[in-house]
Amino acid sequence: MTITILAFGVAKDIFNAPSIQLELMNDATVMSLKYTLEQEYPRLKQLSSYLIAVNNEYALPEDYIHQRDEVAIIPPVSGG
Amino acid sequence: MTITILAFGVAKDIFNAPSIQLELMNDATVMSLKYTLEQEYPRLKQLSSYLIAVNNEYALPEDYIHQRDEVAIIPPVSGG
Amino acid sequence: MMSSTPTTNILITDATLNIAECSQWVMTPESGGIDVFIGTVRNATKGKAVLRLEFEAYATMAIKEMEKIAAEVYTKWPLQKVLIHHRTGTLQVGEIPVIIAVSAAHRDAAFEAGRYIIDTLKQTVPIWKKEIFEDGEVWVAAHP
Amino acid sequence: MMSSTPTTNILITDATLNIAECSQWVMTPESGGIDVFIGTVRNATKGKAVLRLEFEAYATMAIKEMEKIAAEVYTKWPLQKVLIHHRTGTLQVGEIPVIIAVSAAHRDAAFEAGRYIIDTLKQTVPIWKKEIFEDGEVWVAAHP
Repeated sequence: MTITILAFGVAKDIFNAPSIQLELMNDATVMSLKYTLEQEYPRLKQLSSYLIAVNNEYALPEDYIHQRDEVAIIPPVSGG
Repeated sequence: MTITILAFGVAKDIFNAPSIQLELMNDATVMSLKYTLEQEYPRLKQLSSYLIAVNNEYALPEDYIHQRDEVAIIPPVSGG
Repeated sequence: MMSSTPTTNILITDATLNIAECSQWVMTPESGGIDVFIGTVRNATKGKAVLRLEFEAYATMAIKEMEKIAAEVYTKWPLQKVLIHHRTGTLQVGEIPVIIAVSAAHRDAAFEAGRYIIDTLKQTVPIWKKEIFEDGEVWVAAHP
Repeated sequence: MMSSTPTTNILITDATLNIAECSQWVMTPESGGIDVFIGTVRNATKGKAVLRLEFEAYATMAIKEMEKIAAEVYTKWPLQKVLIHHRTGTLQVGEIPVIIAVSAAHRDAAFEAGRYIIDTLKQTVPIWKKEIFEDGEVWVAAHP
């Protein structure tokens, strides 16, 4: 399945785009998404940390990602 | 010596005036001032507490009061 | 009656206090966090309806005691500016008796100093509040 | 983008934040104390001059996370109203990225909730800040 990943902050700089499309196996987990992302964008591994949000909620590594989910990469937040 | 005592809050109600004049021995202490006041205005003894200020500073019981000092009775404060 | 230095602004006034002006006054280019505490007249005390409040100050001494509090918070926390404004006279429900504003490079200092100022002000500054009820009035804290 | 109930007011906007409006919004006749925290753009970070900041938000999710914080403080403290406004876009030194305002019958709850909200916002709400220096720029907290 093709998933769109929204990117913010430093992740947008790393992707050089506000979003990217990624080809994933059906029902991939967040963990496998991160693995795939880091293969394509090794600079992600240099971040302090980053999380994945699925449908506007922080996702756990074992959570599944489905075709229509809104998926985003959340680098360390620094609002306020 | 004759001393003017400024009164605020509930003390003004007890004196029924914003200030009173009191006859004190020369170099009376704050303690003796309080004693004299309480003789004339026994309702002062019903307050939670009250302090005497001399020249805009809280005074200790043993502090002396002099002729030209600005003396005030400070019932429990409740600003803010 | 007021007391003002470049970094401390203390005022006792019969006029309406202004939140925006107070907040603006403490802002500096070095500030990262500003804490503003606003006291407001509540419509009830211990379940009893309050019609209005009356505040009276021993102004000369109150200014001195506020200056002491400001001096003290500067020794306790790294602050940029400190403002303490207190109103006197008759205040209706919803009106503002006190505004305290503190700026600091970091927010912890601003929060802690703001809270310390209002807590200390309520203990040491010679200002008195009378609560007016439908059936009477009382000087707050006067009697046990 | 906003989220509003009679007692909670959450906003993410490119427009200037207004201290007086935010403070007014949380006032109620039952309030005795209002705490307002104002974040301001500081002219330096770790001794290095900052020219300006840029804030970016994942707005839909940020609003949801702010709603969670507001819901949480209502369970922790007896509060009347809670407001969280955050700005996005380019901000100059002295401008205001965030205003948090909390009203409560008693001041302790207002201070504690205000501080909890800004502390939690900085940990969980997906908003990012870029510091622009004379010689470069950096996303805050991105790298170890």
